[in-house]
Amino acid sequence: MATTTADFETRRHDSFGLRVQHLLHGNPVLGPLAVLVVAIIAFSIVNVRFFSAANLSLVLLQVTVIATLALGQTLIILTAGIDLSAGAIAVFSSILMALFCTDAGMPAPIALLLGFACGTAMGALNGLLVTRIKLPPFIVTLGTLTIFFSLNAVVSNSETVRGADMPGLMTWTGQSIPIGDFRLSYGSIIMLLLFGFFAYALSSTAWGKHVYATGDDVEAARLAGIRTGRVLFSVYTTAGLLYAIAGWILIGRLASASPNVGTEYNLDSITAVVLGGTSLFGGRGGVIGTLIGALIVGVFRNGLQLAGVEVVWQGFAIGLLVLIAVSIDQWIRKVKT
Amino acid sequence: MATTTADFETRRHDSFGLRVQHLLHGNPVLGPLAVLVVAIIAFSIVNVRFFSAANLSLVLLQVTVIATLALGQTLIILTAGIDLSAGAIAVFSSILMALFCTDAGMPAPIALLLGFACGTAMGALNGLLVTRIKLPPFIVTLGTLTIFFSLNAVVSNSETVRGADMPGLMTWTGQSIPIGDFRLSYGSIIMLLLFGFFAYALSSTAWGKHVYATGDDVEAARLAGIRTGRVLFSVYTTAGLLYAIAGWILIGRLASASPNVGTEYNLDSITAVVLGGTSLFGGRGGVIGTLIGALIVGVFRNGLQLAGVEVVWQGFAIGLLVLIAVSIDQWIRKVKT
Amino acid sequence: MTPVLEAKNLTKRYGRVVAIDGSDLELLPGEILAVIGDNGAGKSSLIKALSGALVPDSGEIRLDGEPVRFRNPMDARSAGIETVYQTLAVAPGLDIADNLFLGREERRSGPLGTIFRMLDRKHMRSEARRHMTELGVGTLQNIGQAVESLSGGQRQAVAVARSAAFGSKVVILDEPTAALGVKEGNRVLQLIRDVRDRGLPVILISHNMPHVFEVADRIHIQRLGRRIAVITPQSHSMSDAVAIMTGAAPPPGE
Amino acid sequence: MTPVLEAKNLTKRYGRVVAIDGSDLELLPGEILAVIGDNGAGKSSLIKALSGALVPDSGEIRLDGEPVRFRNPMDARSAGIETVYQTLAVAPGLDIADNLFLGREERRSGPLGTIFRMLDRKHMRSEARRHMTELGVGTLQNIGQAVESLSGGQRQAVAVARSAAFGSKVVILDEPTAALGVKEGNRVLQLIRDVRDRGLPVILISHNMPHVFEVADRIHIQRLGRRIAVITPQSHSMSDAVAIMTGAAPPPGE
Amino acid sequence: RGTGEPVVGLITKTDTNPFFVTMKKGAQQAADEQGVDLQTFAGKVDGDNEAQVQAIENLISFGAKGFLITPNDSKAIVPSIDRAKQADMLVIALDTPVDPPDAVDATFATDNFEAGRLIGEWAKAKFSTGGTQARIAMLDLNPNQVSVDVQRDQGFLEGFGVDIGDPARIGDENDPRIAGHDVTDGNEEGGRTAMENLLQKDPTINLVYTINEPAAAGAYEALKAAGREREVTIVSVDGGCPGVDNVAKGVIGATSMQFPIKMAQLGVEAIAQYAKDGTRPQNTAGKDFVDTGVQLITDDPQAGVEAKDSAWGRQNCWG
Ligand SMILES: Nc1ncnc2c1ncn2[C@@H]1O[C@H](COP(=O)(O)OP(=O)(O)OP(=O)(O)O)[C@@H](O)[C@H]1O
Ligand SMILES: Nc1ncnc2c1ncn2[C@@H]1O[C@H](COP(=O)(O)OP(=O)(O)OP(=O)(O)O)[C@@H](O)[C@H]1O
Ligand SMILES: [Mg+2]
Ligand SMILES: [Mg+2]
Repeated sequence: MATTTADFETRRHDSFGLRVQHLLHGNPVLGPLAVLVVAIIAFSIVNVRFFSAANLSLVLLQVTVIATLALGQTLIILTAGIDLSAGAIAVFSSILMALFCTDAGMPAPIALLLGFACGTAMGALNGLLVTRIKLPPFIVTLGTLTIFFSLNAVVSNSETVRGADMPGLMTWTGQSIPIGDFRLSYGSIIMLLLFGFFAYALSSTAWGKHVYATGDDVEAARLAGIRTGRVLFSVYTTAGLLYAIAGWILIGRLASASPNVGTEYNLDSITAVVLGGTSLFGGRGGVIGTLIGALIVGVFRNGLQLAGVEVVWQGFAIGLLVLIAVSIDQWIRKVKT
Repeated sequence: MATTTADFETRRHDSFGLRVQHLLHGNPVLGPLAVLVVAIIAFSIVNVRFFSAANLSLVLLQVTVIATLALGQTLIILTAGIDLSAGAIAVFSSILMALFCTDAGMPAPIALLLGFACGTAMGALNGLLVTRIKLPPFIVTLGTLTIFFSLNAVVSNSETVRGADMPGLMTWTGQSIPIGDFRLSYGSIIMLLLFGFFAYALSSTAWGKHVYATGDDVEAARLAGIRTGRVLFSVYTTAGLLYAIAGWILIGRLASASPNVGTEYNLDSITAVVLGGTSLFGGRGGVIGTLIGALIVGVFRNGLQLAGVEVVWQGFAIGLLVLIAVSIDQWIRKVKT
Repeated sequence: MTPVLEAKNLTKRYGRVVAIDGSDLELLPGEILAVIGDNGAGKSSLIKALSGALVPDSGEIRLDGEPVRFRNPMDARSAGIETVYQTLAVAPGLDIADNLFLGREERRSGPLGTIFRMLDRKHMRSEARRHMTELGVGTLQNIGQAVESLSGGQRQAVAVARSAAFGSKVVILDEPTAALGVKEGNRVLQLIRDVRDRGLPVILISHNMPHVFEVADRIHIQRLGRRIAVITPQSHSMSDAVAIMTGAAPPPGE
Repeated sequence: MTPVLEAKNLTKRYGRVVAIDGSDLELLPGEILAVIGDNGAGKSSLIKALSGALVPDSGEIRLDGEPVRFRNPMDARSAGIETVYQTLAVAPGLDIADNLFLGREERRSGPLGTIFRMLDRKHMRSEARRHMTELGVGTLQNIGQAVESLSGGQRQAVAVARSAAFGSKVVILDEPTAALGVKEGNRVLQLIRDVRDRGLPVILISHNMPHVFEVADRIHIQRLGRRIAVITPQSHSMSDAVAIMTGAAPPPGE
Repeated sequence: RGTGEPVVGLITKTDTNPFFVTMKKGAQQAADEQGVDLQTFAGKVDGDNEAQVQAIENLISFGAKGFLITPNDSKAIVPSIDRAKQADMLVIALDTPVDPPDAVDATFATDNFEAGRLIGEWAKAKFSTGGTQARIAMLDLNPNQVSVDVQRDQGFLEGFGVDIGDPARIGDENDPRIAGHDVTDGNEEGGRTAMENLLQKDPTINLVYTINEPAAAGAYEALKAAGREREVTIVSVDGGCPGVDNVAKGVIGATSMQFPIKMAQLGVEAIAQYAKDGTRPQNTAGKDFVDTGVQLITDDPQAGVEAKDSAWGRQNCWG
């Protein structure tokens, strides 16, 4: 901290407990992180196989798509919005890029870029409706969700495009580098890089500050001279691109582009964001929390299956665990003030 | 208005346009209402069969369950919350009351009341988690949603209970009084009475004011001396009861209690609320708007089918129409200021 | 004379920030006690502790000599302590009458009120207009306007009118005249005197020294989170008070 | 002398409420123009129209004699008009430095700034502390505190510091000293004079007559949505001004 | 509208599954041939009973002659069907029977238990020739125990020679050869994730039953990623063209093909017939439904199990 004797003095007199408070105060991701660590420890005790490099790499692999979606979702939620069309954009983009390079016969890089462009355009459509016509994001994305899903069904004829029919670039995200028993897929690497990039952009660039200010109080931000419309538009557009990238990763993961996946993606991605400590009212939170939130869900899903919990009870357990996880986080926050 | 010459003077000088503005200003439901009327006229032109008493009564019948759910949802959204467990509570309550009077062999009135009590208790659980542990409503109801759905599957053994096996009281809501060609079901009557009751309670009782104040700014309401915790708890509990009543109406409608319905109920009920002009940020809106919102959705669904739109394109059209409906509403609001 | 309201050695920290640092306060029956101090001196925090809006980390509060614990503003309110917060604490979407009567709405007489619990909106509205006019706010064109669309001063008047109308034991006002015009400000000072004359003691936080010296019986000076002096308008001049408050002069008695 | 900023016959209605009713305003180069008026007289609405925060229903605004149309605050800001709103317009979750530099953040020098667009947080923080100290707000314990956790006066100081630091043509202040302490208030008056001495004209809305008469070159009196008089501290006394403002005396020249 | 042609409804579970898309195509073709007006409806998601109830209400109000339905909830749809029958409509269940089965005039369906049993028998024969002990992963549809899911699952286990306990329940077996159950939602992603998790639980799995071919494709990816795709046999049900291709490629060991086009055509024809002269269709002898047939497709035929190869499958597949 740039300053000062006052800071230093109060600090010197602090008890250990207070120092922990300050630590937590400065690092809101520690709450979710604590939950994640506890979950990992608990599942490792229940089933030793859980805490193996192979299984952990599996968990990372399983959350990659959701985490990428949740990254875009985080940006939108930070502006006090919500995106119900995240899953639809991802799936539709994946179908489009697959069809571009198969039916339309385009070279893979072009098909990929065109797919990204389509996702971006879908995000931009959301952004336009939110900023120009000033519709609430919930209803905008509810509308575009059904629109994109229908178009998706029409365009794809509800048929899966096989990865084997696509150029290797399309399914490249599914390949992985072994690091000992840990297998890190290119998709996961892309996802982690994106998280790093946006963690930086949000905390250390003017754009990031504007996103937070807009989400915090859009009227105040406007009066302070921020072009809130542009900020919102940039956020929805960026999110669209991120969803399209998630679509690409999805092709790698499934070795195919399927129009019928992704019905749960919206709720799952929002869950990851909220578990990561980002407020649905905007302006508070960040992407690192989201990554942890996505991992928490992945760990629960995988851990419960390994623990041999019956399928009907898994839903019950996940519901319960989500509640407990957020309660713990809440409890940690309480200590702070 | 209680006052005054000043009011009167400005009014006298108003042009016709300004008077329309004032009318709209005082009646925020006129926006959604206009959309509903336009939709009805449009569909009547496309297909004459649409504007028949028989078909309109069908539309009312088809929205009854969603509207009842959306009523509870409105209360919660007015407090700046959201309830993802609405559908799950309704379905689980319907299963419970069905099992009470079949497998458990209880007399129908007792089974019914016990079912209501269970729904109320589920709502109260949400309320407790929101007010005591201070978890965000989104995450609370996301957690209880999965919990209730799992319990539902476990308790019902995923089996449908036939209406024919239940006492008549359980399916009574499905019967209807013919008024000419118009067939008004008891379920719809209950729903309309509930709407009337809550419209009154929200606008003309202290409880209603406290709900609005809490949703508007919970901290300010607390400082103003409102026991916001109690208000929130009462809202979640009441919503639980309303969902259970919706569950009863559902039994009448389907002539059975099925554990597998209702996955779309949450989004549908929230859509109705938002189309009705209630703000997801709390404190603004009301239940009459919600009723209109639910009718808008019902009219679109039914009208599109009658217009012969193909299933794949119906989703597209509904998405588009939702966007247009809210845009029109937004446009009307804009005129106001 | 036992103080009506008394705080002893209150402390409140926010993380590393100390808002109240062992502060005392005494409010005697029937007096107007002004609380003055620099920005950030902890005045608002202190009165929030007295009104239940924040729970102090340590220290004691006594009402009529009895120790009390307020867990929330409702507790303090039912004990008769009515507060106008600096942030005003109004519900922006509700109208003036609704805000004025928030938490103690009036019902219709007869079965409409007792059974149907119907609010007496008409009466509340006319009362609201009366209160606002009493405060000199004559620019109000529409009594049914949402509070969020009021001007800054009009909004403040709503909050002040509420506390003056309903306090039964103690009235606390945190900078009630900050956004008010000259006329409206003077009306509020008059109102404060009226409340005192009704026998209720008043705590008034203000940065406006002429106002403070016009109405206060005693002046509590807050500095860096604690009370450093209590003076009276008779014993000290305005510039003495400002000097003590800003640390330019030592507090009396030290 | 062409006015720097000029408004002619501005009108703004909200439904049935008339906020500005054909009001004029002239701001001459290098002057401090005070705007006074009762609560709800339309002062804030008037300056919001000048700063792009609201679009008037009719009327004309001229900057340096040229008609301008501000569709949003950013337009006015890029034209060099810097405004402190009565509602302060701060982002509650961001810290002081972030708020101070909101919309014109400073980047690191070198490739970190140009390529990675990294903010120079350290410099912005130290600047922020300097500005706050300049305004006499010495009670600030943690410069990294979110603005929502600041005291009322501290928050106001943040907003004032921002406009003073960045105005390039006109500075508009809507009740900038309302929540400030005596010392802090005087510092802001000094700041206003400094800004004027830098050659920038200032519009100051205030209910504090001593402040107004201390710094204003001319005083614009707003009443019921329109300008009813322009006086100077030399031509009229405080009580004259208050009388005109409240309607107790006729405006001069009528 | 209003061509005067008799209205025939088709109500599918969803409108996104290729199976139902194919069914719709078949029905449309038959409708054109028969000169009837086909109105199509679908649930929003699998299990969406209410949308189907609404569809029936709409058809009643249209004055339709009859409809074909793949019920999302076999029991809960019955009261609505009763109402339709009171309105003199011919109601035919397609693919999925209703409960009780005689609530409809006829059912045109794959015998799903038989479909499961065929792949079970094939797997049993394959494992007994190979002489390896089977470790079975069961990739089912969803936790709701819907009839198709239950019948295929239980049919497979019966065919494989497992004591299935209650044939109406998935997961009540305690045969040690079963390594675990998980749900897939019948798509690639669910199939992959479920397979990954089951493999972690029991890395020795060597036989995978899947509810349908997309789930099988997902499961294969998981096996491939774990490097075990050669040692593990996947069986499935459906007979969609991508699935048959996967049989040819060795991704799927064997699949039971069903015939949605035939179902839809037979159904539309039956209603057209009924509209003409009021005749009602008859069930297959000995069954309470009209069996539209099921055919095992494999390129690795086993003695005693009748099968066709993938070349035949390619010619007869759907989608
Ligand atoms: N929630 C909070 N979190 C952190 N610090 C806080 C919080 N609330 C108050 N503070 C700090 O406590 C100190 C005292 O604040 P308080 O609002 O009591 O001051 P005040 O005397 O009322 O000032 P003013 O005259 O400006 O209203 C200030 O430094 C403020 O920044
Ligand atoms: N959004 C709005 N909707 C309706 N009325 C409004 C709105 N904004 C302002 N008004 C009304 O316009 C009038 C002028 O308000 P304005 O804020 O300009 O007053 P002001 O002179 O700044 O008062 P103060 O000194 O109290 O700040 C007031 O009567 C106010 O109620
Ligand atoms: Mg204060
Ligand atoms: Mg103002």
